[in-house]
Amino acid sequence: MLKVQDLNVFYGGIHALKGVSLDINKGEIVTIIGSNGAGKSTLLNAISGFLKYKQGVIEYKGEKLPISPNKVVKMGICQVPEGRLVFANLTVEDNIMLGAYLRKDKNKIKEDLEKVYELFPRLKEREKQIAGTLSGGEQQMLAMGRGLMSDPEIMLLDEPSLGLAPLLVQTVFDIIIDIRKMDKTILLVEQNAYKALSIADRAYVLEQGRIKMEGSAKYIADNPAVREAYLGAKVQ
Amino acid sequence: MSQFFLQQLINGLSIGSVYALMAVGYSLVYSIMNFSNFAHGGVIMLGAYFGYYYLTKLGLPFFAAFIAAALTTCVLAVVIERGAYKPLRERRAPFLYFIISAMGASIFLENIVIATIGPTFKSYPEILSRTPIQLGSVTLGRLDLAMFIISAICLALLVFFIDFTKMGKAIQATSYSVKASALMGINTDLVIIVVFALGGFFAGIAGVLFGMKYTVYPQIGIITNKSFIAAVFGGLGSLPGAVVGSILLGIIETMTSGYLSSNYRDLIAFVLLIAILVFRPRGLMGKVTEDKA
Amino acid sequence: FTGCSKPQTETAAPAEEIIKVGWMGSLTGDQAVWGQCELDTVKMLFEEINAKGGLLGKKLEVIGYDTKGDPQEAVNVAKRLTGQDKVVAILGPNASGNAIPIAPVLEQAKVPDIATVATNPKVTVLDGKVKPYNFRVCFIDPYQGAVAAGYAYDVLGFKKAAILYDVADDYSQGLTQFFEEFFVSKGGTVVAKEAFKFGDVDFRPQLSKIKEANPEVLFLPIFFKEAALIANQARELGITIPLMGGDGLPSEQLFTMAKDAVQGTYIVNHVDYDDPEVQDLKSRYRTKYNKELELNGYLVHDAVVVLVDAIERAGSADSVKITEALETTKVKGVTGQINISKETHNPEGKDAAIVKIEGDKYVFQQKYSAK
Amino acid sequence: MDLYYIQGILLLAGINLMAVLGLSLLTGFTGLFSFGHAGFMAIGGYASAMMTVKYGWPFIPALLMGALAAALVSAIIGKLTLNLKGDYFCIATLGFGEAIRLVLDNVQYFGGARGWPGIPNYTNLTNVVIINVVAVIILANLIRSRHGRNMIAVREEELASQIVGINVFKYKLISLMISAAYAGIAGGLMAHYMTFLQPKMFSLVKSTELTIIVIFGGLGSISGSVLGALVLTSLPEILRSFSNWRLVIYGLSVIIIMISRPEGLMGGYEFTPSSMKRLLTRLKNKREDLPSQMEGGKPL
Amino acid sequence: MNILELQNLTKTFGGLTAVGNVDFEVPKGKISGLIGPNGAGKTTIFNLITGVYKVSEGKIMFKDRDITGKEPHFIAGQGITRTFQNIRLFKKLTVYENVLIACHSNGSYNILESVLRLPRCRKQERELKQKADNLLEIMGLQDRKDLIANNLPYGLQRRLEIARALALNPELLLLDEPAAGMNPDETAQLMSLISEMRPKFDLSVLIIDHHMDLVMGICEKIMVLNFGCKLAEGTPQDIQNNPKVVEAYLGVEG
Ligand SMILES: Nc1ncnc2c1ncn2[C@@H]1O[C@H](COP(=O)(O)OP(=O)(O)OP(=O)(O)O)[C@@H](O)[C@H]1O
Ligand SMILES: Nc1ncnc2c1ncn2[C@@H]1O[C@H](COP(=O)(O)OP(=O)(O)OP(=O)(O)O)[C@@H](O)[C@H]1O
Ligand SMILES: [Mg+2]
Ligand SMILES: [Mg+2]
Repeated sequence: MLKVQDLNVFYGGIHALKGVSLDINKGEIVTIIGSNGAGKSTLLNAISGFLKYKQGVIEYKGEKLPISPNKVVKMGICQVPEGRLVFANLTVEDNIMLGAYLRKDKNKIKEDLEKVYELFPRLKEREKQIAGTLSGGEQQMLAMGRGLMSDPEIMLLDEPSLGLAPLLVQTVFDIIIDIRKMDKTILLVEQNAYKALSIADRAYVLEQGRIKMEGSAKYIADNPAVREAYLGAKVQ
Repeated sequence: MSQFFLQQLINGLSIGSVYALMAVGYSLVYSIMNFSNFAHGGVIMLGAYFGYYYLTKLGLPFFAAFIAAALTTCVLAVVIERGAYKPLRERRAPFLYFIISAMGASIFLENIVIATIGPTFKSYPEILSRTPIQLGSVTLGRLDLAMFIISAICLALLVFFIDFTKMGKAIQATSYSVKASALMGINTDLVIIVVFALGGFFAGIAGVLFGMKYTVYPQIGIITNKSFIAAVFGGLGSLPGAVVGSILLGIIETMTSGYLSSNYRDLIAFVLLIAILVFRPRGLMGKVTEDKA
Repeated sequence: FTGCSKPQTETAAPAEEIIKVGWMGSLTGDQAVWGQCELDTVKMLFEEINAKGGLLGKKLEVIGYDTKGDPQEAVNVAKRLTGQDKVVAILGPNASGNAIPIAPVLEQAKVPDIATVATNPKVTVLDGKVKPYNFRVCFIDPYQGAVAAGYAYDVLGFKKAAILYDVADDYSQGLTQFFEEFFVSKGGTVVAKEAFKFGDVDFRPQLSKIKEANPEVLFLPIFFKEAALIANQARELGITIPLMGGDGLPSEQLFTMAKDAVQGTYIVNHVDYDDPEVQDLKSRYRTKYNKELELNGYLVHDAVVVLVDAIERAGSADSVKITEALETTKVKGVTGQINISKETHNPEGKDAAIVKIEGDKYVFQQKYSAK
Repeated sequence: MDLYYIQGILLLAGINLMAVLGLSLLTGFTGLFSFGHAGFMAIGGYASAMMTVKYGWPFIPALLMGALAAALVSAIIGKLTLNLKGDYFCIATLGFGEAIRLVLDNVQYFGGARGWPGIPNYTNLTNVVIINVVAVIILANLIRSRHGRNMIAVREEELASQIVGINVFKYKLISLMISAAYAGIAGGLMAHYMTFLQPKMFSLVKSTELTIIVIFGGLGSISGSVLGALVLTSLPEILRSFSNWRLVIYGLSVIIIMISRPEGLMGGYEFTPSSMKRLLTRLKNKREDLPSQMEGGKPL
Repeated sequence: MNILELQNLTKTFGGLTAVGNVDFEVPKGKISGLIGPNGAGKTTIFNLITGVYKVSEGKIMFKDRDITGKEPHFIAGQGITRTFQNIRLFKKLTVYENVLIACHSNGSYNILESVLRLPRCRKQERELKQKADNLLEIMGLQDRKDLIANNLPYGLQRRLEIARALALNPELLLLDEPAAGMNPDETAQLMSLISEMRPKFDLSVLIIDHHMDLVMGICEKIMVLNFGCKLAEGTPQDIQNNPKVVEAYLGVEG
C-alpha cells in the first residue's frame, strides 16, 4: 500500500537517508528499529511531506505522495510525531478536536472522541488543562489520541512509548494492536525494540541512513547481530 | 459626569477605534508568525492612497472604492509576505530577521510612494458631512461615529471568523505550532496567506478611514507605532487584547491631555505602558503560561 | 585608433565657465512641498539668468540635495556640497535645526550660506557673535512672535489667547515662546497652552481643553498640515474663534485640506501675495511648473537675488569674496528691501505682511512691524 | 572624491559604529532587541555636552561622563524591563527612547526642541578612530571571556543558563549597561561633531537604523558590525544623487540581504587571524570528518 | 548522611496539586532513583529543587542549608545541577562551547580584568579551556567538539548535557529521564557511564527514568511517587516487590 523506493534525504551537507526502500501492506504493523540518529524520524517526515528529497519515490496506493503535509494527511496518512508537538497553549480537548480537522462526519467524531477518552482516561480528567503543562507522558497520550481522531488509514508512530511509565508502555502497545484491529495500517518507529518486534508483523533495521536488514519481525528478533546491537544486554 | 469628561471620553473612544483597526492587523500576524510586522504601517498608508485614487481618479462610488482599496491591500500584504517573509520562513530564521525584513519593507513602501506619487498631502473629498452631531454641548463627529461602527462590525466579523469557522480554527492551531497543524491536515501555507490577506484587508479599511478623517501622506506609518504599542498593551497576539488595548490607550491619552498635561501626554502613556508590562509581562490579555522545564 | 578611447560626447563648458551653487532643504517629510518649490524656483531663476547670458559671463548651475529635515543629514549635505561638489555658495535650508549645525562646515570650507525661512536667531548669531558664513533673507522668530502678538492685541483687540504647538519642533517652540512673552507683556493672557507631538493627527483632546478656557483667538505656531487638521477638528468641536499663525501656515495645501475651516485666519507672512511686484514671479512659476508658488519660493527668490547681487559686486565667483560682498548687501527683493546687517547677518527692518484667508485667497491686510 | 567629504562620511560611520558596537553586544551577543538606543545616545550626547559647555571639562572625561550617565539610566530601565520577553522588551525600549526625547524636548536648560548650538567641535577622525579601536578591543576581550560567553549562553537558552549557574538577569543588565555606555559615547562624539544637539536627532528612526546595521552586519559578529556600519552609513551617501530613490533602494537592499543571507554579512564569523585559521580547519573538517562521522560513528 | 532533604514539599498549580507533602532524603555519595507514573510530579520536584518553580509549601534543605525559594543560578552555584527531560542545550553553539560556558564558575576574574585581559584572566581562561577539554575527553565527546550541538545524534546530546552539568563541579546531579529515546543497548552504556561517573566526580545522583533496567540496575535507593504523593521508598528489591508499586506503576511485566 505504501512504497518507498531509493529515498535520499539531505540536511544541508548531511546525507541523512541513503537510498532507503521499503514496503508496507494493508493491515500490517511494520516497525523500523535503529539507533539514535539512524534516520528514522527523517524517514517518517519525508513520507509525511515535510522534507524535500533529492532522489527517490514515495508511492501510496500507486500514487506518488505530494510533498505537502496537509495533502498527505488528506490521503489518509497521519503521523504522531516524536516529541509530542501538542498545541501547547490550547486545552486538551481543543487539541483532540483539531485531530478531526479534516473530518465532516459529526456523529462519528463524537464516537471516536469517546473511544479516545476510553483509551486514555487521564486525558478525560485533564480535558480543560492547557496542554503545555501536561507531564511528558500525558502529552504523549494526547498526541496519540489526537492522531487517532483523524481516522487515518495508515498511522506513522514515531516512538510512541518515549517517556512513558512501564505500565503505560504496555498500554500503548495494546492500543497499537487495538488500532490495527480497527482496520488500520501502522508504521511504528521504536527504540523499545523488544516490544515493537513483539507486536509487529515485519521489521526493518535502519542504520546510518541505510536499510541494513529486513524481514519478518520474528526473523529480525532472532537475528544475533540485531540482538547484540539493539536489544542489548537486557537485564532480566 | 461633566460635559468636559464626556467630550474627552468620546474623543478617546474615537482615537482608540482608529488604533484598534490598525492594531488588529498587527496582532493577527503576530499571533501566527510571532513577530511584529512593521510593514503593516506601510500597507495602511498605501490603503489610504488606493482609496483616494479609486475615489478621485477612477471615480468609483464610495463603498466600491472602499472595498476595492481593501482588496488591493489584501493582495499587497500577501505579496509582501511572499517576497519578504516566506524565504525567511522556509529557512526558519529567528524572529529578529522577520522584524528587520519588515522594517526594510516599510522603508521601501514609504519611499516608493515619495519617489513616485510625491510627498504632498492628498485630501479625500468630503463624503460625510463635517458638521458634527450635537449632544448637549458635547459633539460627536459623524465620521467618528461611522468609523466606530465600521470598526465594530469588522472586528465582530473577524472574531466570528476566527472562532466559528474551520479556517479560523486552523489559524488558531497554526499560531501555536505550524508543524503540528500540518500534521492535522491543515494547509499552513494557505493559512499564512489568509492571515496576511486578512491583515491587509484591515489595513486597507484602516487606511481609507484614516485618510478620510485626516489626510493621506507617506508618513502615515508613524501613527501605526501607536497602534503597535496598543497591541502590546493589550497583549500581543490576542485580538480582544488589541481592541481593548487600543481603546484604553486612546482614553488614557485623551484623559492625560485633558486633566494632566498635553506636553507630557506620550510620556505618561509610556510610563503607564511600562508599568503595566512590569506587573503583567504579557500585556492585559496576553496568555501567561509558565515555561515548562 | 587612440583617438577613440577618449570619446568627447559631452560638450560641457569648461569648469571655470560654470558657477556652482548648492541648495539644501527637505524633499521628503511634511515640508517637502516647500523644499521642492524652493529647488524648482532656483532652477527656474538660474535658467532665466543663463538665458540672458549668465553671470559674469558664466553659467549658473544648482546642485540640490535632500536633508530630510534631519540635522545630521544637513551636515552630510553641507560637506558634500562644499567638499565634493565645490559650490561657491549654498542656498537654504529652510529649517533652523538644519541651518545651525552646518555652520562649522561652512567655516571650514569658507563657503557662505543664505538660509531661506530659518527664523531661529541662533542661525546667524550665537552667544552674541555673528557666524561669519551664515546669512538669511527672512526675519527672525522674536520679531515674528512680536508681530503676531502685537497685531492680535493692538490691532485685533484680542485679550485672551490660546496656543497649540508642537513640543517636538524647534520652530514651533521658539515662536510659542516669543508670542507668549510679547502677548503677556502687552497685557494679554494666554488662557490655554497645549502641546502635541510631531506625527499626531488627532488634536481633539487638546482642543476640548482649549474650548473650556474660552479664548478669543487660537494661535498656531506650526506648519500647515497640522494646522489644517486642527482647524477641521476645532470647527467640529464647535470652536469658532479666529485662528492665527506664523509663516509656517501659508501653503496651497492648506486650502485643499481645510478650506472652510481656515476662513478668517490671520497669518504673519513674509510677503503680500497680491503685491504687484510679486505677480510677475508668480505667473512665471505657474507657467513653468503648472503649480502655485509657495511661500518658500518667494524667499528663495530673494536669496538668489542677494547672491547674484553679491557675486556681481564681488566681481568674482570666489566664495570668500562673495561672503564679503554679502555683508554689505542692499537690494530689493519681492519680500521687501533686504539690507543685511554686518552685525547679525539678518535683513534688518523688514516688515511683516499680515494676510487673512478669505475664500481661497490670502488677502493682504497691512504691513506691520513690531516695535 | 574629495577627502574632506570622505572624512565626513568616515567620521559619521565611526560615530555610528560606536553605537552599533554597543547594540551588537546587546542584540548580537545577548539576544536582546532594543528600539531605544537612540535614547541612550541622546543621554550621552547631552551629558557630555553639558560637561564641556557648562563646566568646561576636557573632551575625553566628558565623553566618559556621557557614557556613565547613559549606563546609569539604562540600569534603571533594565531593572524594570529586562524580565520582559521578546517583543515586549522591544516595545518597552521603544517607549523609553521616545520618552527620553519627549523629556529633552521640554527641558529648556538644554534648549528644548529648539536645540542646543555652540557645542565645541572636538570630534575629529583621529579621535574617533582611536576610540573605536579601543572599543572594539574591549568588546572582543569581553566576548572571549567567561562573561561574554555567559551572555551568549543567555542569548541561546535562558533556562539552561540559569541551571549552569549563570545569573541571567545580572548578565542581561551588564550587557545593557555596557551597550548603553557605548551608545552614550557615540552620542557624545555626535554632539561634539555636529556642535549642535536637538532631540530630533535621536528619533526612533535612528534606533531602527542602528538595529538594521547590527543585523545587516551579522548577529554575533564584531567585524560584521564594523563592516555593516561602514557600508550602511556610506550607502545613502553614495546613493545621494539618486535623491528620492535612494531610500527605496536602501529598503530593498535590507530585504534582499535578509532573505538571501539571513545571517547577515558576517553572521557569527570574525576577521581575526585565529578565526580565519579555524574557519579553514572547519572547512577542511567538513570535507574529511563528515563521512567518517556518518559512517563510522558507532552509537554511544 | 543526606545531602538533600525535602520536607513537606508541596506544589500546586491553580487547583491542581502536582506535588503534595513529600518528604524525601537523598543520601550523600549514592545513586538514588525517583520513579512514578506519568504526571506523578517527578519533573516538578526537580523544578522545585533547582528553583525553576517556586515552592508552594515546605522546605528544601541542601547540605543542611535551606535553599527554598532561591534563584536557579544561586542553587546551581551551591552545587546542584541537572539535565532536562526535553533536552536544553545551547543548540546553536558547538559541543566545546557548551561545556566551556558551563565551566564559567570555575573562574573568578571580573569584567574589568576580562576587558583588559589581565594576567589573572588569561591564566584562568587557560584553566577553563583545559577543564572543558578534560571533560569532553572523559565523556568521549572530544572528537565531536566542533560540531554544532543540535546536529549531534540524540544520545550524544544527552551525554553532552551530562558533561555540561559536570562542568559545574556539582555535588548533587539530577538526571531527568537520561535514557529516554535510547534503545536497550544504549541504555546499558549510559548505565555504566553513570556508575563510573559517580565516584570519579564524587557525586550524589538522583535519577528519574522509566527504564526499569536502568533504575533497578544502578540505584541504591528508590522513591516512588504517585499523584504527587510518596507511594513507597526503599531498595530496588523492596520496590519491585511492593504490590502497590506494581499495581500503580510497573504493571505485570511480560
Ligand atoms: N533539521 C536537521 N538539520 C540537520 N541535521 C539533522 C536535522 N534533523 C536530523 N538531522 C540529522 O539527521 C540524522 C538522522 O536524524 P533522525 O532524527 O532522523 O534520527 P532518528 O533515527 O529519528 O533518531 P532518534 O532515535 O534520536 O529520534 C541525524 O544524524 C541527525 O543529526
Ligand atoms: N506549569 C504547570 N502548570 C500546570 N500544571 C503543571 C505544570 N507543570 C506540571 N503540571 C502538572 O503537574 C503534574 C506533574 O507533572 P510532572 O511534569 O512533574 O510529571 P512527571 O512525573 O515528570 O511525569 P512524566 O514521567 O510523564 O514526565 C502533571 O499533571 C502536570 O500536568
Ligand atoms: Mg527520531
Ligand atoms: Mg517528567
